[in-house]
Amino acid sequence: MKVYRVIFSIVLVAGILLVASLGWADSAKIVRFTEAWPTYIDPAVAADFSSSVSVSNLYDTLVFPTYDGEVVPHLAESWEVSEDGLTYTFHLRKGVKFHNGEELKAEDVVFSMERLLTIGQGYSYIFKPIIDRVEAVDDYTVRFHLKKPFGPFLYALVRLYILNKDEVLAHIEPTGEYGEMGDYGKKWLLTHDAGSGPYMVKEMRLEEHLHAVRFPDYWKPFDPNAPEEFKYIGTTETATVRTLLSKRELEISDFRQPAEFYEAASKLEGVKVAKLFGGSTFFCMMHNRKPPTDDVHFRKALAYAIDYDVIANQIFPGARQAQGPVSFILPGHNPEVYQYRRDLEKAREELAKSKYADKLDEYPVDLVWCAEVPDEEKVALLIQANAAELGIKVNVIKTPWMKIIEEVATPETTAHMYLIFVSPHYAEAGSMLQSKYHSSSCGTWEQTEWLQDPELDKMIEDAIATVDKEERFAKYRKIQEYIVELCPSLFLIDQPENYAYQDYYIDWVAAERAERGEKVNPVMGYNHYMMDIRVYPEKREELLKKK
Amino acid sequence: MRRTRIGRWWYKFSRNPLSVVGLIIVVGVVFCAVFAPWVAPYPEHAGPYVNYREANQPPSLAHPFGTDIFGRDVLSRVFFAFRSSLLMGVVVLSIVVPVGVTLGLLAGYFKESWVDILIMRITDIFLSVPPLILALAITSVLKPNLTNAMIAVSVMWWPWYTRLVYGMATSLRNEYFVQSAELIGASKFHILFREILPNCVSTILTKMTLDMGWVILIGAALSFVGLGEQPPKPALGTMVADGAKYLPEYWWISVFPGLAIMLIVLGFNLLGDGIGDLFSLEEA
Amino acid sequence: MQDVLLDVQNLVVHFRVYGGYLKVLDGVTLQVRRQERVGLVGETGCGKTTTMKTIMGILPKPPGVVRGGRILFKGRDVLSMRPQELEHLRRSGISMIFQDPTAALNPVFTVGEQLEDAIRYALGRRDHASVREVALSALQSVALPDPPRILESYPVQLSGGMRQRVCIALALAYPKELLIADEPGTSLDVTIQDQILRLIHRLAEERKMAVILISHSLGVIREWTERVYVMYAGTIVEEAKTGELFARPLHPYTGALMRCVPKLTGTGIAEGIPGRIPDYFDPPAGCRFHPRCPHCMDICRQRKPQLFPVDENHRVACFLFGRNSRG
Amino acid sequence: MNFSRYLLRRLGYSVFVLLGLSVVVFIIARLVPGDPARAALGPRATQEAVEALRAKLHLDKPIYVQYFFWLRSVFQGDFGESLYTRRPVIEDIREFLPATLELALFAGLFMAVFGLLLGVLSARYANTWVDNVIRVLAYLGIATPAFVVAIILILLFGMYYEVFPTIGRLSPGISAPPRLTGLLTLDSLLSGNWIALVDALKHLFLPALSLSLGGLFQEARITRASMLENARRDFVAAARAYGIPERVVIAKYLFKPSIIPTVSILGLDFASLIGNAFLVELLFNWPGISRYGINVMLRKDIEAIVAVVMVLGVVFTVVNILVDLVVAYLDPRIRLVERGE
Repeated sequence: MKVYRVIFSIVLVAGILLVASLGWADSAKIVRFTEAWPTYIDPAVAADFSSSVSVSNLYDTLVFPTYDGEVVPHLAESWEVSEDGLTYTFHLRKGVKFHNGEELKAEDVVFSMERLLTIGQGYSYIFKPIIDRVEAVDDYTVRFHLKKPFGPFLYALVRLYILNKDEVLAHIEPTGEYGEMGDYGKKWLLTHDAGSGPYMVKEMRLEEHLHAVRFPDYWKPFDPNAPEEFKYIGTTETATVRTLLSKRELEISDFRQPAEFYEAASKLEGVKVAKLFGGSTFFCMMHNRKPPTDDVHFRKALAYAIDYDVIANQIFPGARQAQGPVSFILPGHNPEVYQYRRDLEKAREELAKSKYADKLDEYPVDLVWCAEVPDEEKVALLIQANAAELGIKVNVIKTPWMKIIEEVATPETTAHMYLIFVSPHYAEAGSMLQSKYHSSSCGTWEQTEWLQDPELDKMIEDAIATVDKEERFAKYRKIQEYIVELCPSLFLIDQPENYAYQDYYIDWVAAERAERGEKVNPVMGYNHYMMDIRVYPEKREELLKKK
Repeated sequence: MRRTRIGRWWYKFSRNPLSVVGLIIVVGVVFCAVFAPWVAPYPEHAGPYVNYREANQPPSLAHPFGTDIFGRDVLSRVFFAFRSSLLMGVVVLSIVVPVGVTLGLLAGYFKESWVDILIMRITDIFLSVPPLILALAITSVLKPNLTNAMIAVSVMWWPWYTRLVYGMATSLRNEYFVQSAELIGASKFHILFREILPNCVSTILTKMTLDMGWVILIGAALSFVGLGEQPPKPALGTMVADGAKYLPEYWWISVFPGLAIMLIVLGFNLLGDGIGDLFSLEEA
Repeated sequence: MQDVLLDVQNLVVHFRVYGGYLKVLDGVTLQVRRQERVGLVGETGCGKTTTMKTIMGILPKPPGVVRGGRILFKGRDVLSMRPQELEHLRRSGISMIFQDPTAALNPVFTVGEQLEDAIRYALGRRDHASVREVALSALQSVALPDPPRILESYPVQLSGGMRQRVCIALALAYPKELLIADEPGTSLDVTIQDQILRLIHRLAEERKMAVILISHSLGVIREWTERVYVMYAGTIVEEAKTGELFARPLHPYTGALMRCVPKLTGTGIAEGIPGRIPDYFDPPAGCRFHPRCPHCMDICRQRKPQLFPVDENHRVACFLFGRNSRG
Repeated sequence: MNFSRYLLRRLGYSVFVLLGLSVVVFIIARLVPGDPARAALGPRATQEAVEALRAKLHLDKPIYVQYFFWLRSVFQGDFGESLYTRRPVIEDIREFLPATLELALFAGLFMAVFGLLLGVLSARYANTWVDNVIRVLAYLGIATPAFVVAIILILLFGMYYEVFPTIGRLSPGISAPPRLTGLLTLDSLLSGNWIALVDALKHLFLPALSLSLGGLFQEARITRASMLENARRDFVAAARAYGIPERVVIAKYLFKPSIIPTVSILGLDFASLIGNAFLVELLFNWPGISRYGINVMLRKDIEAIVAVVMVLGVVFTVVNILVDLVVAYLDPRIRLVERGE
């Protein structure tokens, strides 16, 4: 009799649940997108994709990146550059309000830069080597003094987000490690914003979501169909994202899904898959100091053996085979640079010239792929199969990202080959060349080649210091030819970021441009600039009723 | 009809037809594992083979279990995967059960003594460390391969048997037959292994057969951190885990290896129950 | 026949085993009159407990199978009773004291819970007070010290003797007509066993109950029963008034059994009976005792002897006697 | 019944266990691959920032020195800061632990109720089609990992029959109850917010079910085995012989002794639920401590790893003691004999 009483209560509870299961349709204009967690919305800490998306919508910058890679006035209406390229003076727009109503002034810009440099995280590495000091000439004029000329400085300023000095100082934790600045407001800024951007934080729940709403008196007018609010949901689990998409509770998916996900998503009514080339390239980095990949002929043999078409068309449908180390979308890309093709005769010719030609079985090659990105396994196994055709034995090793970062710190522990996606820090070829092949990035996951080529270092530093754009781009093109000839890594594909989005009821500028073959915004995060998106709730209702 | 000892056992065993089914399944699985290269339609698919044009084919005559995202035949890989899964299950259990059971008996019999306190507290420590953290630590110390995965699972698993047997040993300790064995001066070994253990065998067996399934599945969780069978060698747990992402479109990539695991678990459990019947007290 | 309480007629019970059946009971016939104290004696494994369990309807089936015979209790056949009738029979008709007191008491319930449950369903009285009262008096009747404490305690806390008394209390907590006592007190030392038997006798007499006392000890049978059945390998071989049986044991097995009892007087150790209980799987044809019977004749190997009345209250199933021999 | 002495002794042991655990996990946290400072600040952070963090975390000192620093700070109630969420670990635990506890409680409820129910049914109708159906279902349940069950349930209830929500702990439109215990169901019950209660229950259903399935069937198997074993015992036949109706004999006299092994296994299963619920939490986007635990582990967030494992260790110990108390209550043989009566 005890058991029956228990069963009865269970049935009763289930009954209530089923009765009260009316759906909760919110009809507000909202854009929801999924992305990997964690997300740090503190401008001095943000550095990865999801953080950059959030910060670009919550804060303003002096200049704003356009879709074709240029920068246009934003908070700074106009600016002058000194002859020697060491001094930049910006004239600020008047009447720009922070979210707490105070007006944005030059002292806020100075405070923001000093805070970024002192904390030393986020995008500070771009400015640290070049900024000497910043001063507020008057309330609406700010001047930057550089240590040495830095060609792409204007493009880099896109990563300087302006905070409200008074608001930050009001929320400082005294026990921080920054002297009288305490913790520089780091704790508070994790879940709040002190910005002037088009959207402001409504609720930031760690490990769950960031919910932001329109800033009513933003200095730029809103389009009536621009989103009232946006919500960034912290998950990239395939099954979860699929369900949200089909229940129309998700407008834009993340780009980290496997190819099969996009195939299935495109079959959903009113859903399309956008291919945005964000300027990141997929490399197979080869260790230039460890036999057998220290021999250029061995590396070139592999370069000719890889079946690039399979990678570009079947593993990552819609991708393009990479042409040299810089993505075709980045300003400064060399369109004429040599592109390796699969050619087994050439591969065997090169291998014959290699000093390891007859001792191949003594030199197996370890190829490491990142456990967190399942599609890399497909490429690893393809390379293993292609190398086997030349008699080269490749061991495929699955390794968590944390372990990779640790392994590449010293030449001895770095494996022969790594499959890694690398994206530029700012929208110019120089960024990729510097972070990939300059000796300063040896020991980081961005360069496991251990190139350490003094001549190449000089060429890169000289190009970056050139202020004149045409001259700088010409030097970039020469460096790309030099690298392709050296063949330190296999240039696999320019990797498109695939997004499944609700084409039926939202207009997403970046997706439409990509569809028309035009370039999308090369600066990471700015394709998710909420003001550029249009939402039509009534169309969403139509879809929901139809099912 | 001479009622031979084997005949009597077979009768007790086959009284429930399901036990015979279990035996057939287990023998079948072992056969497929051992003769995989001849039984599997595409033996080379278990090695470094990739053919993306053939990827994600639904089940067809050419590929009864369809093909996976690399274009490899799922059926052949399941046959080869039986090897590592059975190996994992058998080796882990053959380490874990004797160790765990012995410690459980000792701790249970010498209740309230320092032996009990020491063993049971160490067991508690091991049980309270989340398995994946233990596995990740082991991946960093040892090279990631099947043997080290077995070590990792064994380190995680033995405490469960200690707790199980401890529970039974503490209550059996007060039974008359144990006290009478003590009275006639039986050795501790005799009491533990000839008096108490036989009374726990059927429960231990039930857990062992259930664990066959758990251990294979733990392999899947370990592969999440890169431990265990390294690709391209197939492992059932990993195939289920990796394939689960492609449900429901490419359901076969995950479902068939899942069914294979279920078959193994079903076979071992039915067999286990049958063997359990052998130890049952009923007259036969 | 009119005051016969229990009439077991030709009961045949087999157990399903590997390759066939254990033919344990091979036609057991016995009667018990009201308030009569009947004994059932036989070696261990001769089917005594199986008979009693079949009578109470608690024989586990499978593997047990009733192949034939009837068990009439006050005229109604127990074997064909519906579950409700069986429950009623057990509440008011027959009750049983189990052989091993330790195993017969549920370890996880207090004596009180088990006792009160038995009473509540038997008497149908719901109110707690009276049920508890009956329970306390039941414990007092079996001479247990401090009944309230016993009610609250668990079986594991009681000694063997006390547990046996609790079993008796459970069986006799409410008026019944027949009590089956399966070797009461055998697992205890002799002095306590004697107290237990004396207790059962007194309670049965007070409550005008018939008793079937099962034992393998002739001494117990002699002292505590009026009439006795001797059982061997699943059949009744001899039945007589207790005094008559001990004076003139007719059946060879009964005689041999008597000679097994060591005499206080006399010399040497009593001789045992050669051979062992037969293998029930394929029991000897004809009289099941014939392989061990010194007077074995051809007919003993061919036909089964029937219980034949030697005189007014003494019957024996052996071809040495009576009409059988001529048939 | 002096449980207090028994309890004191167990608490004494658990302190020893937790100390042992802290040493073990401290070493493990250091074995996990990667350099915590670099992992926290990101690959492009400047070297000085990384060095400063290493010093702050005493990473440059030998391991036993680090252990004492940690032990001292723990006694001051400071579990250190999580490099992953950039706030004191205590706050993370306060926010994420209740979510996992609530999930585990409901999964435990499923396991207890349905496990026992199926176990009793398959014992009652042993070797009939009922028993065999439950037995095959059991193997299906045990062979399917929790996260595959989760995926199937998400797809089934998310895409086709939208009865149960498949993400998060509360629907966006619902106002959360004031935080008293952190358990949404309890908080909404106490504050009388019925809508939130129903919504929270609906969100709990699928994750709790997928988490409990494996354990549930194991419970059923063990209950069946012990019911059949006890059915042959004399005290069951005796109960029938005293005229107690069959229904009561099974539901009371056979049931109570048979659930003792089940309860002890249920206790262990419940404790292990919390430890490996992380895949289910990932799939249902459930902000639990298990998911947080794996994230910090993969990011080698030392302070957080140690804190999470210690918290899970405490929960595990508490559950252990509770289970032993319940078992002792159920089985007088253990309780009384232990006291030497």
